[in-house]
This record gives sequence, C-alpha cells and structure tokens, in this order.
Amino acid sequence: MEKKFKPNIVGFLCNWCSYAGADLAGSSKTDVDSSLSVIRVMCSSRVNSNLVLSSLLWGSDGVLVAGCHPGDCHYEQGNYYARRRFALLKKITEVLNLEPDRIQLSWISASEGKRYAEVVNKFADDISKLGPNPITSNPKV
Amino acid sequence: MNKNIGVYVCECGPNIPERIDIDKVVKELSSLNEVKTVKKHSLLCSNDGKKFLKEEIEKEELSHVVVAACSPKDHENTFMKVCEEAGMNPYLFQLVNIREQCAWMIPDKEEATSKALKYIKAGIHRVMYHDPLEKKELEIKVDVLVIGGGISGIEASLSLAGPNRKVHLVEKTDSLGGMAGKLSQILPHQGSKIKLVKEKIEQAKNNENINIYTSSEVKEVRGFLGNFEAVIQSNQENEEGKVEEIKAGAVVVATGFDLYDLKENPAYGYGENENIVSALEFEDMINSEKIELKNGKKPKSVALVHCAGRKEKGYCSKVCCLYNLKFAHYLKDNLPDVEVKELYMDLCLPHKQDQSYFDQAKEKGVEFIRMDEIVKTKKSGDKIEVEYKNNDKTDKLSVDMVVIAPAMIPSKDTSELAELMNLPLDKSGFFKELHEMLDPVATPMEGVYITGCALGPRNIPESMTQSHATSGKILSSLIPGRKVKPEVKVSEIKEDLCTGCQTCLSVCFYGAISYDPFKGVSVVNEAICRGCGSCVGSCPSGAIRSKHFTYYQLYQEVMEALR
Amino acid sequence: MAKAVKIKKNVEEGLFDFLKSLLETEKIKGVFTLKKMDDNGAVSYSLITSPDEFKKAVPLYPFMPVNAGKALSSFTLLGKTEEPIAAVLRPCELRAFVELIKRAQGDVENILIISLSCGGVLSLNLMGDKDQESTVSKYWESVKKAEISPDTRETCQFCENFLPINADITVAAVGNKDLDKEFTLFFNTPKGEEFSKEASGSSVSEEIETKEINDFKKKREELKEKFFKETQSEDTGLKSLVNIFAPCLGCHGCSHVCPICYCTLCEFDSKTHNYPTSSLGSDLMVKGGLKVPSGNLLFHLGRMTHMAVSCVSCGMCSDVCPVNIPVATIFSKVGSSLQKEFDYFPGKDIEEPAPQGTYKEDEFTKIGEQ
Amino acid sequence: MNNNQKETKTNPKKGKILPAEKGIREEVLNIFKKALADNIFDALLIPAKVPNTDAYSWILLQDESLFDIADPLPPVMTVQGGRALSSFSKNGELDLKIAALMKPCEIRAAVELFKLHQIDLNLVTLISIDCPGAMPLTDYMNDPKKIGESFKKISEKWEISESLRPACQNCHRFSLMDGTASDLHIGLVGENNKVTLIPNSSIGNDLLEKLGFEPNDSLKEWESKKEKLVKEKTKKRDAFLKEWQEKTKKTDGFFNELNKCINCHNCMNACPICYCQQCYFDSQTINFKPETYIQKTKEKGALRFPLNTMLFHIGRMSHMVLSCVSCGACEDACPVSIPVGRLFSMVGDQTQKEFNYVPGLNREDPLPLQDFKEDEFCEVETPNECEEKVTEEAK
Amino acid sequence: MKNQNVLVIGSGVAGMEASLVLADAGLKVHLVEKDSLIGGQTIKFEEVYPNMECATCMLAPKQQEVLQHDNITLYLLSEVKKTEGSLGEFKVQIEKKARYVSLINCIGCGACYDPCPVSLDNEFEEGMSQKKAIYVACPGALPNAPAIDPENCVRLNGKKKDCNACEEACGFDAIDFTEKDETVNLDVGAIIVATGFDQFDVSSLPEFGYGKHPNVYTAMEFERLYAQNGPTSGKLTLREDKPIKSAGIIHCMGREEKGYCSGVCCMYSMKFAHFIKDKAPEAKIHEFHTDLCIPGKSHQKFYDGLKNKIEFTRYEDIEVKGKNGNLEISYTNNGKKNSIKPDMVILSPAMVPSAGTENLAKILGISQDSMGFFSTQDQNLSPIDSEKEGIFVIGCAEGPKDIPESVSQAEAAAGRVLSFLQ
Repeated sequence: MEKKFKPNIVGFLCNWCSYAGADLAGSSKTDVDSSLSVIRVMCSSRVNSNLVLSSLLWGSDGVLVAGCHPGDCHYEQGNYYARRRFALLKKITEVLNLEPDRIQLSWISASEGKRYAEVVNKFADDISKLGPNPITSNPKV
Repeated sequence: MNKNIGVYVCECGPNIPERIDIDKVVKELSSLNEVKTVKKHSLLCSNDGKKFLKEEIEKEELSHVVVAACSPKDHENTFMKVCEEAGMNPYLFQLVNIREQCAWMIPDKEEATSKALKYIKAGIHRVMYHDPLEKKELEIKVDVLVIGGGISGIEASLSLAGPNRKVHLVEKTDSLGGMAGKLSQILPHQGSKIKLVKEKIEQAKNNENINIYTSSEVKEVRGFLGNFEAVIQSNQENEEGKVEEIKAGAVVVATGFDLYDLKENPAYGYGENENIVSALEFEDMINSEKIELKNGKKPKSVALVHCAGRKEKGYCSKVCCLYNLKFAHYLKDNLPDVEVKELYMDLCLPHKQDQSYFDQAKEKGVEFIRMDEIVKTKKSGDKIEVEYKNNDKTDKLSVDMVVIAPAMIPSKDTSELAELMNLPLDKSGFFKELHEMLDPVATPMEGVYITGCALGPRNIPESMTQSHATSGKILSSLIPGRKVKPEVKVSEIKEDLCTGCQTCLSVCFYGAISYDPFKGVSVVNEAICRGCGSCVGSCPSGAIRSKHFTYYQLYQEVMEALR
Repeated sequence: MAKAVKIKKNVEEGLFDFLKSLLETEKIKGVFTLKKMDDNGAVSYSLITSPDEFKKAVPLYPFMPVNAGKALSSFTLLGKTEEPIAAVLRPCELRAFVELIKRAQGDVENILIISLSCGGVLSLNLMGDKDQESTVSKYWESVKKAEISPDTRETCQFCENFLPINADITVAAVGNKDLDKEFTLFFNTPKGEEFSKEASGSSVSEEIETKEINDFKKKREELKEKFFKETQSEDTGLKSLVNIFAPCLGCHGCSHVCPICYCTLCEFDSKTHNYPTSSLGSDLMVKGGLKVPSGNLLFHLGRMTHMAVSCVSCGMCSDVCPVNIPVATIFSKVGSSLQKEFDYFPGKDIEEPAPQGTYKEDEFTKIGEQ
Repeated sequence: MNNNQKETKTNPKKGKILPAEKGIREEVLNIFKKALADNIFDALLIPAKVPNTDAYSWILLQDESLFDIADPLPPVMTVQGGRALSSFSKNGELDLKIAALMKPCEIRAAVELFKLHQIDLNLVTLISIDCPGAMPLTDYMNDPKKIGESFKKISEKWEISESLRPACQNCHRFSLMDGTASDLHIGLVGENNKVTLIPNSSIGNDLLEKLGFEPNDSLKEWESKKEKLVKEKTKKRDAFLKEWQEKTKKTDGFFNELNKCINCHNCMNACPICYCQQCYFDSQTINFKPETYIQKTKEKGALRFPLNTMLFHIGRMSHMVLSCVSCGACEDACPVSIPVGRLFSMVGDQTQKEFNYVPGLNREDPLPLQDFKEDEFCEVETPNECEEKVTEEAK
Repeated sequence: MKNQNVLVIGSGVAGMEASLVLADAGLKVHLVEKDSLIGGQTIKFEEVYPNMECATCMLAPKQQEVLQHDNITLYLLSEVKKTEGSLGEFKVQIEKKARYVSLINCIGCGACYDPCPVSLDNEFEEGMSQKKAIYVACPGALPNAPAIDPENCVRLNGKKKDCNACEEACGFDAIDFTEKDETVNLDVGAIIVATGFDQFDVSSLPEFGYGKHPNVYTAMEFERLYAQNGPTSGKLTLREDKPIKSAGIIHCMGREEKGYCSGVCCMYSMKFAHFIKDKAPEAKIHEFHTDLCIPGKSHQKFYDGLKNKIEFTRYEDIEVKGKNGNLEISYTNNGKKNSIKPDMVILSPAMVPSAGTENLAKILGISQDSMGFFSTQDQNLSPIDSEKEGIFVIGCAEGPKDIPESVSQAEAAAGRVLSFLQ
C-alpha cells in the first residue's frame, strides 16, 4: 500500500515569540510534526503577501505565519499590521476558492511550547486531510 | 565572486546523534558542489570547539560558514564572534537549528535526519545570498535637552548636569517649579519641608552646567539618540520670538499635568459659590495661612470631595486621596474644632506609609464617608449642601466649605509636543511609554525619555524617581567619547523602485522612515530603525529590503522546504 | 545539403508524433511548445515533461501568445539547462532568442531548436473566438497554397524572413499542397541529425527553398512596401507620428511583450522621466494646452532608439495594443531601414555583436563631416 | 475594522440648476469657459478629442480655443483620470489653480492616489460629473463613427445598455456619493437639458460663488432620478457579483478565467491604483536555475510560460484590490479580452466589505493597510479565541 | 567615587534592570542571587496586567542579556555575608554555595533529571509539582542548567555515597560533586539592594481555611497553576483535576494585620478573574474587595472591562468555611450578611519584606521601617536612598509596588550611581 501523504508546510515564525516558543517545545521534548519547515523572521509583519503567495503557487501545501499575541509584539504594533495583511490574503483566497485553509495565522508566545506543538500538529493534520496542494500539479499555474 | 562555504555539524554531545544520523548528513552534504568542506564536531560551543572552528575557517579560507547546532537564541552570537576573530565577516554566517527544532521534536530518526538535511541545505543556499554587513559607529553629543521646568524636569537636570555634560532646561512659564511649586507642603511623611522644591530650584539656577530657558518653547526637534537638534523659541517680551538652535544627545520630556476642569460637571457646583473651592485654591489658602469663608469667618465644617473627574476621565489619579488627608490633617491641626468630612469612592493608599497617615487622620476625628458619586452641590442658606449617592440611596450633608479634588489630566500642549516629536499618546492622552512594564521612561524614539506626570498621574517621589531613571538611561547610553553602534540588520530602500507612496512611514512605529520630497522617495534612518521589517511587508513596490532577512534569503529557505 | 526526411502524415500530427517519440525515448527530457489550455481555444507556451500533458500540445497552432524567444530566455536566464529539451519556435521567435543570447539573457545549449517555414500567426484577438477552428483551417489552406492569410498579423503578412535561421530542424510547411498528407523535416545541423532516426519516414533529397517559397517571399515583399507606405499618411513626418500615436494610453504593453525589451525597469517608467509639477506652468504658457499624460511619443521614439535595430518584426506589440496602433509595422519599418544602415540582420548569428556594442573605423564617415 | 465609512446621509444639499438649451455638453463647457475667463482657475483637466483623429485623450487646457476639442462626456475612457492627474500632480509645488473634470470612478481613484501621495489634491479642484458610462475601447477603435453615434443615444437616455463597458453596466457609483471626494459635482440625470451644480466642499461653495451662482435650488428632481438609477444599477451589479462569485467558486474557476493571459501587464499599467513604477511581481519574482524549472515541470507535467502569470494576478490583487474603484480600465486594456475588470471588481467588493472600506469615498479615511484596530479580525487567527466575544455580541 | 564596581543584591526584574543599565555604562556589576536561577518573582507570572503580556516572553531577552553581558558577574546560590566601608569604598564578602553543575559544560539538555532517585516538592511551583535533587526550577529557567540540592542529594548528604546517576547520564561531564562552597571578597563603590518581597502567610489567618481546604489557593499558587510552564502546564483545574465552575477571589489578605495596602493586589486579583474568564468563559467569578486601589492611567480601564463580566462585592467582613470539600464564602456587605459556594477560593495576600531582610539590614548597617521593609529617605523625596550614602534600595525591598515602579527605581538607582561618577 502507498504511504500516507506527507505535506510540505512553510512556517514563518517571528523571532521573539513564536520561534522561541518552538525552541521551548523542543527543549521540553515535545513531539512536533516534521512536515513544517521553520523560517525565522524578525517580526510577523515582515511576511508580505508575495512570500505567502509564491510559497503557495510554487507548491507548498500550507503556509503558517506565527507571531506574538496581539499586544505583545516586540515591535509594539507589527503583528496588528500582519493580521490585517493576512485578513486580506485570507479573504482573497476565499473568494477565489483557492483553498483558504492552506494559509494560517497563529499567535504563539515564547512560553507556549505546548501550544506550538498543538498548533503545528493540528495544521499539519488538517493539511494532510486536504491532500496535496492542487496548484503544485496544476499546469495552468 | 567564488564562495568558499564551510558547513559544520555539531553533535552537541549525545543530544543530536540520538535522533539524527550525523554521518549520513555529512556524507550527503559533502556531495553538494556549493560547499567546500563539511565536518562534524562533538560540541562546537565548547572552548576547543570554537578553537576548531576558528582554525578551520583560516585553514580552508572560508568566506561563508554554516553551523548546524542549537537554536540561534543560544549560540548565534558565540559563533559570529568566532567568525569575526577568524577574520570573516560575521554576517556571512548562518546557524541552523537542528537541535531544538529538529532532534528534540521529531521522534523518528529517519525523518529527523532528512529534516536536518533540509534545514542545513536551506542554510547553505541562504548564506550564499548573505551580504557582508558592516557595523557602523556614530559620534555622539552628550548634552541633554530637558523640556519642562517642574520638579521632575529640575531633578532630571540636576542629576544629569556634570563637568562634561550640559543640560538645557526649557520652561514655558516665566518661573521654575511647576505644580509642585504651588503646593503648600508635600505630604509630611514624604518630606514636609516645602523648602525642598525651592532648594532644588536654587541648585538648578546655581549649576553652571544647566542653561535655563524660561518663557521659552521648543519649536522643533530633529534627529536620534546622540544627535538631536532642537529649536528653542523665547517668548519673553524683550526678546519676543528670538530662536536658538541647540544640539543634544538626548531629550527628556517633563511637561507635567493639568487639572480636570471642575466646571465640566455641574454636580460639583464649582464656580457657583465662593465657598466651593478647588484643591489648588485651598493650597493657596494654606500658603497664605488664611482658611476663611468669603465672609471672613472661619469654616466650622469642611467637606473634602475626592475623585472629581475620576468617572469622567476613566482613571484614578492616585494622589488625591493623600492630599485630601493632608488637608484634613492641616484643618484639624489649625482649626481644632472644625468638622472635617471626606467624601471618597475608594481610598487609594498604595504606599506603605499611606495607611498610617490615614489612621492618624481618623484618630483626629476626621469623618470618612463612602460615596459612588456626587449628585448635587448647592448653596442652602449660608451653608453648602452636598448631595451624594452611596450604593443607590442618596444622602445629604451640609457644610460651610467644600474643597474639591480634581483629577490630573494631560497638560494642554501634550498632543502638540507629541505631534512635534512624533511620540505616541495613550488612550488617556498622556505620553505612552515604550513598554509599560519594562521601559517605563523610554519612548519609541530612542534617546527621548519622559518623566513625571507627563506619563500619567503620580506623586512627587515617584516623579523624582523617574527623573533619576531617565538620567540613568541617558548616562549609561551617552558616555563622553563613546560612539553609538546602531542596529545593523536594518531596512534599506532601493530608490529607483520607491514610488514615494509613504505607506512605510505610516507603519513604522519608530519614525525611522522619512520622505525626501526632492528625490520623491522614502528614506530609512539606520540609526533609528530596529529592523522589524514591517515596512518591507507593507511596500507594494518591493523597494524595501530588510538586511539579513531579504526576500532572496528567505525565498531560498522556502524553496528548500519545498524540495 | 541538409538531411531531409519525408513523413507521410499530416504535418501537425507528424511533428506531434516526432516530438512525442523524442520525449518517450527520453532523447530529450522536455518539450517547449504551445499547449491547449482549455477547449475555448486558449493556448499558451509550456514546458512539457509528462506524456499525458503532452497530449494537449499543439506545436504548429498559429498563435503567438508570447514571443517564445522571450519565454526561453526567462527559462535559461541563470544558465544552460542540464537536461536536454526540444523547443518549437517560429523563425522570428528564434531570431529574438538569438538576440537575447547575445545580450546574456539566455543560453541555447542543450536545447534542440525546431522551427518551420512560417505562414504567420493569427492575431491574438481571434484567440477564444467562437469560430476560431474554422479560421485556423482557413489559415492552413492559405499556407498550403503559399498565400497570405488576411487573418494573420500585419507583420506576418509582409514578413519575408519566414525561413528559420539557426534551427536544428526545420518543418517545411509553406507551399506544400499535401500538407495534411505528408511533409518534410530538414535536419540542418549535426545536433539536429542526431534525432533524425526518430523521424519515421523516408529520407529524400530536397531543398527547403522551393519556387513556391520564393514567389511567396516576393508577394510579401510587395505587400511590405504597401504597408510601409500606408503608415506614411499624407502629411508626413512627426505630425503623422503624432496622429498615429494619439490614442496611446501609455500602457507600455508593447515594451512589456517585446522580446528585445529585456530591461527589468524601462527607462521611461523610471524616475528619470517624471518631471516636477512646477514645470507645467511654463509648458502651458507656450502651448496653451497639454496632452495628459505627456511623453507618450517620447516613449515610443525612445524605445525605438533602444531596440529597433534588433527588431525581429514578430508583431507582438501591435497585437497587445488596446487601441490598435500599428506599432509593429512602424517599428518594423524603422527597424529594417536601420538594419540596412548598419548592415545588421537581427538573429542571424549568435557570434555577431549587436550594433550598439561595436564599430568599424570606416563607417558613417559622412556623419560629422563639414 | 475600519468604520470610518460615513454611512450617515448628509443633510439635504442645495445646488444651482442651469438651463442647457444648447445641450448639456455645451452648457458644461460654458461654465468652465467662464471660470477660466474669470481666472477662477488657471487650467482645466478635461477629456478631449485629439485633432484629426478619432482618439480621445486628456488635455490640460488654458487656451479658450481648445474648448472646441474638449468633451466632458467622451464615448470612451482612454487613460483613467486618476492616472492622468497623478502623472503631473505629485512632484511638489505648483503656482497654478487647476480644476479636473472627471467621472466619479476617476475621482475615487484620484482620492486613493491622494492617500498614496501620488496626487497632491491641494493643487487641484476635483469636479465630478454624473456618468452615463463609456463604450469598450476596442469596439470604439474598430469603428469610431458607429460606436460614437450609439454612445450619444445611450448617454442621452441614461440607458443601461449591453453595449456599454461591462464595468459601466455594473456601476452603481456613477454619481455623487455622501463623501468628501469631489469639491463640486455636476448633476445631469435630473430634468432634461438642465445642468445641476452641487457644491460638496467649501472649495466647491466659493467656486460657485465666484461664478456668481447662488446654490439655493432644490435637488429633489436630481436626487430622485439618481436614486432610481442607482437602484436599477445596484440590482444589475448584485446580479453580476453573484454570477462571478459562482464562476470563481468552481475548481480552477479563477485560473480558467486567466487561461488566455499572455502576461503583458496591460491591466496593471492601465490600472489607476497600480502606481508603482515597477511592479513588485516583475522586480521580486525570483529567477531559478533551469533545473528548478524542470523539477517544477515534472511536478506539474507541464510548466506554463511566461512564468508567474498567476502570481502576478493574485499578487497584484493583494496589493491594490482594497482600493479597486471598478473603473474597468484594466479590462479595456486587455488585448485578449479577459474579463479581468469584472474579476477584480468582484474580489474588491468582497474584500472591501471585510474591511468596511469604500475606496475614494472620503479623503480622510486611512487606507486599510496603513491602519489597524487592536481588537479586530480575531477570526483570522487559528486557533482563534474570539468565540467568547462573538457569543457576547450575540447576546 | 572612584571605584567603578557596583554590587547588586537580588536578580529580580529590578536587580536585572539596575545591573544592565550600569553594565551598559561600562561599570563592572556583581550580581548576587540566592537562588539557582535569575528573574525573581516576575518569571513566575504567566501574564502581567494590564496588557496581559506574557511575562516569560517579556523577560527572556533581559535575562539573556544579563547572562551574556561582559560587564556583569553573576553569583548564583550566593548571599552577602559582610559589608563595611562607605560610598566609593565598600568591602563586601559573599558566600557562594556550590552548584555541583558546571555552567560552562552543561548545555541544559536535561538528561540528568530522570535518573536521579530523589523526588521532592518543588518550592518554585509552590509545592504543586515534584522535582529531583538535581533540578531546574521550571522549563525555560535561566541559566538553563540544573543545580544539585545538597541536603537531599543522597550522594552529597551521605545517604548513598556511591550514587552517581546524574553523573553517568551527563554527556558533558558537567556534574562535579567535588565542587566546594566558596567565599568571595569584593571592593565596590555602591550597593543596590533589590531583594524583593515575600507573600504574607495566609495560614496565619485560620478563618480563611488555607491549608485546611485544598481548593483554597494563594495568589502565587494560582499564578503557577495557570502558567504555561507551570505544574499543570497551563491546564486550569482544581486540585482534584476538575474544571473550575466558580471562584471567589478575596482581596486585602493581611492588610489589617500589616497596616498597609500593597497597592497591587486589586489589579492582580482582577487579572486572575480575567484569566479564568478567558479559559472558562462560563465560570462565575466573584471578587471580594474593600477599597479598590487601582491607581494609574490604564488600570481603571481594565476594571471597567471586567465589571460586567464578573461580580464585585465590597466586604466589611468575610470568612471561608468548608464542609466536606465544599467551600463557602460568607461575607457582610454594608450590613447585610450573605454567602456564596465557589469551587475555588483565591486569597490575595499582602506583600511583606522578604525573609532575609532583617539579617541583610544588619549586614548592610541600614535600618528597617515599622513595616519591616528597608527604610529610605522618603521624606527627602528620594525613596531609593537608604540612610547610608551609596546604598540604594529598589523594588519591593523598599515597599510593595508593581513592575513599572520597580523598574523605574532600578533605573533611578543606576542614575544616582552614574551621576555620582560624573
């Protein structure tokens, strides 16, 4: 029998909260799904639409953007802007029926190692339910 | 240019091999033609590990280095130092996290190994696009501009001024002292001697390192930590409008507070009757030692009303309860048979000695009455009737004199100054701290500090403390002869792509970006930028890149993830 | 003389099968050619590796959604492809590709170039048209008869360079009456000949330049004269240009699709050409009125100076112009005269430097005299 | 979310109604002739027919004689007015008073560009005009005479004709809105052969004053006619929105619409909101080594060229769609007649609702992406913790 | 004052801030901490009011800075034993207890915990979880390296001389049983005291049933209970692992007894309410307060935000009863008696001087005020100057206060030192 589909997920984590959270998950030896590849950015607001879109269009099965909880941003306001930009992307993908569930925004603080694991595992799980990103194999794109 | 990339995989003792097949990793990486050399080491962060790395870099003449080990939070700096010592540009280095975020979270060894490979390859392709960033150093001025000549401003100036540090103290009225100067006395247990303020003013005046500008206003402030330029305009009648330009390394804002206008809420009946007075007016009475009704008689009964404006403004001003106690004490001490009633909502006595001060007042026979709000204050006969609500039933009391304690509100030119220096305000209209918890006197503008009631209601000792705090921050960052090293991983704007829409200006929290009308492009002030990259995310033209987190660098990581 | 193989199949089918076999025998790893996007007739260039996707390939379909030379250059911008591929290009696309390679914008190594004697392409606004199929078959008729199809692009109608240069393999299409029964493949280069075995047919001794071809060439040359004249409306020179470009929106679509315009940021989009508002006042003084946005003509003339000498007359620019300006005809006209001046034929020889990049001591001696 | 949108009806305005015996166009032009003659402003930006061609363009005119070619209601929208205006009004000071007569969608674009610092509205008086729509550019270019004629008829009857540009057929914002966009509005839908001047700002007011007009005529007539038309067109628009939401719901619906795209970027270059001198998706799309492309090709079976066509469209969308004014310029400019204008208009409608933002309605409203509220969009975050709030609101 | 060394006692948020400011100024700072980790009480808090910011995230960068700063020498498990001299020339003696784990070699992998045979209550977690004799206080503690508790380590207390479970498990020979306590002598120019506070012992008030009823919590216990890195890793439950349906939070524990208001209890009590509401929206929460002391510009807003979500009652008189595990709070509110039956009771105790204060006061030769805190020159408007020039008292060592005030005082102390030096 052919083995279970293992998605390719890109995760942009903000340096101050989410990345630290991921580290904590590790140092407290929590199992985390390996289908997410972490990319460190200084702030979730650094992630512009192009990063998310081109990841998707070049075949990533899911994109996670994670930052500090609203109000906790190391740069005070960054994640609020990030949230707006994300809201826009989400809506567009929704309207265009481009599987909006493949992009996700999550707030994960430095102390939330457990939450990090939960979020990632859940997301990875949802994505593998969704199956491979159709765009990857879509010759029109 | 041909890149010599070296990859070093750290075993971190047993930690990483437990879950990752290091030899497989090394073997596979060696097959890449991008890399010059791949080696493993048992513990790179140990002293001999660092030594080994340094020698490797020199021996192999590496231009770029990738280390696969722990989280950058642990040892990025460690290894960057090593690279630097080995004569390499430290920014041509990439630390790949295969411990926390790989070995320690992926139970299956095979998976973990391939993941580690992914990450390391990403690191290799990323590092190829790294730029050799250079640390800059900027000369600094150590003088300080202090705005506001109240007790906070004075105290700050006094603790800042020194043999090789001038302080420019700007006060918009014609005399120093501010609100504290108007007080009859400061709370006994917080220094009964009113002289204190006067002394401080004298000290300031006699300190040759403090230039005092009274009846003057700050018209413009430009620059950043270590290099501010300010324009001070004098309003003294003889030199009306005369402007002076000064340079400073830091700015302290100590513009204090104003008092809630009691007329705003008719319930207090303020202004309707001469025997209804505000706390400040009562202070004057004490100063002139004439506690009298308008008819010249001494009051037989006085009501002290707390919390005027608390509900309206939505915050507790923290000090009113105490100075009302002070009034009570004064009345009891000077008019022995006077009847004192305090009308309060919540007694706010947050300092260790406050309670005892309250207890003493009680002993002296001061009557404390809880209320939810004042309903009406009106004249009835030759008395004044105060009608108040206490959990849903209203009550009355009538006295000869009513003293009302108004809330502290932002001083009126706060917003103007905020505009001028592009400092944020909080919901209540006071200046906003950079971080309410950990940076209570700093602002988003590095080098600009705020002290005293400009930040919100607080008592005099607290204000003084904050003034010392500002001087602490300044003295430790502006040291004569020292240079400031601005953040290196900042944003930069490619002028020929910028279309001048100034979106980046509006999203930059630190005011690090300005618009150059001549070139028609936005410009980053690297001395101010903190490198969060919010502007990068906001620029539709892709004209901005955040150094060390450029699109290409991140994209290499993405592509690896998708391989 | 080049090796020639006659294949007893409809030309489209035949070429399709030939490419298919190349793909299946993995002689090449991918085919770069036109592919149907849907049933509404939309086609686009694609690099195809899966035989399944290749079913939708239509190598000779008479449309040019983008100049394939430009497309290939974006593919090989960072260096040659390691895995060999075959690419089907029209002669002008091939010339464009060569011009781009000269400018370090692409690499031909490991690419098997297949081209054809070209009957032209239909103008893009016919794409997705309801009677597209009938137009296409009409087109093929005219190709067989070596006639100029009125549905093709203006530049195609007067294109006399419809025989490919530098192609490894050439499909002889124009003037072959039995095109739907048989056609000939010419293997012009050693590289091409390696693949001749895959062509299931009998080798013949033919020349591509037949009488039909030469007559066809003449016809087109005549038409060219005619078109070039037309662009010269009664009052000649700048005035006429002003009128021709009057409808221009300044969308710069022409430069965007032009294979020779390879700049990432066109000078005329850049800051170089946005002027201080205050300059308006004086301009108004002089003229009493200004066309807004200004500078459209400057753009076209400027672009001309940049690329006309390398213009391959593919006609993309005319096709994308939303206001039907005969951009291509004008550029082609200017281009061909320039190319005569410089004795330069764009896309002929990869080794030959682009005119802007070289000089001869003894040229243009008149200029600057007295 | 951004609730700067002024929903409140401003109290009934008054205006000045002028007779137009010589026809509406003539009358409108007369007003401006007078304004220029009296130096109320120094130059007027207005559509004009290019002499001895059928082409239309914008002209910034000062010289009276040029009024002969000016046309307030051209049959086509050549360059989007916002774009035209920004082409000269963003680089610093100007000692001329300029007025611009533009369609409402162009005014809205101008306001968006103003927020993006691509237009300095302090230099320009914006005058909007009731817009009967325009004809598809290509149709007109193919047969100027015929199309020109039929446009005349359509515009006189204010008919929502099938032969108008789709954007115009579906446009419910063809007239003055309750916002601070234009300074003066010229109402035409009112009584036949009457021109109604409606001041919409202090500038507009003293413009009328200087022209010697007392704005004290009632606007009932105009408003009722306008409302009626707005209703009809809103109905049409809703139908269109619905249809297109369905279209994109289908798998690949969006991609299929763009099958024909040849990546010429005309849509972007015609778009008034796309003000970048170089598009992000030209400058920042990565070039890969051929191997990478081949690898990607193997994943897909076939890789479409030109590359990044879809990235361009979605990306451009993510940049400008919140400001899309549904002017249809993109669709006019598309050489392969992709209904790109309708596509973006529909997405714009959806996203703008999400942000409670109407592009070009008010000059004061901050651009959604330059602004934020601390408590908003809780729902976009996963796992989201706003159920509590939601339920509370429900109560 | 020529001596450019400064002694900072206590590595809580105040101590760290003071150290950093001074160290940045180029002074040499000796930071003495009696515990095995730095961060003080604040790192125990999951969130801090009024912005409900995550304290760990907030402080981690500061802690890292302290650990990595070239100008800061850190003495963990250490206490000041002797001081003499005056401003500019203090002589200090520090006793540094052995950690038995080398901070240089240890990389904090944690391999050594499991093998250790000894389990103890973890006082850092208010005894709500177990630790081994070799331990870190909590996940994410910094420095990220364990210490060995010599009283309980069977190897060190001699119960099982040959036990070397941890030593074997360690891959970095970081364990060193031979390490000895040492005495360090320092010359410093100034001393900053930041020894923080303790919690008023509520078990001294039997009428609130603390210790008697399992579900009566102290504030600090509750802080840990809901901390992500705490004993239940953030799972909010009663002792018998049942969800919380209702809770009563009682303010001003020990205010009468101590004779002062701590100024922060009202806020953190409301923080608890806010937090429970967050985790269990349906839970009924009841705050029992006397006077609400919520000074500061943003605090009342926090209160206003909560008012409609939870019950606030002003009590004159209150006690907690319990019959077979069921709790009951009975109280009088202006004259009327009343009662509720919550699942959980949280007592918000006053802040009191930290245990060692009296002793340290002697060592430093400065006095305590009537309440037992270090007394300062408050009447001269300099609330951080002890009566001995050159010795400063900051943070809660000087009296109850919140984080911002402590930080201000820390920076202020640094400021005073630095302006001495000018």
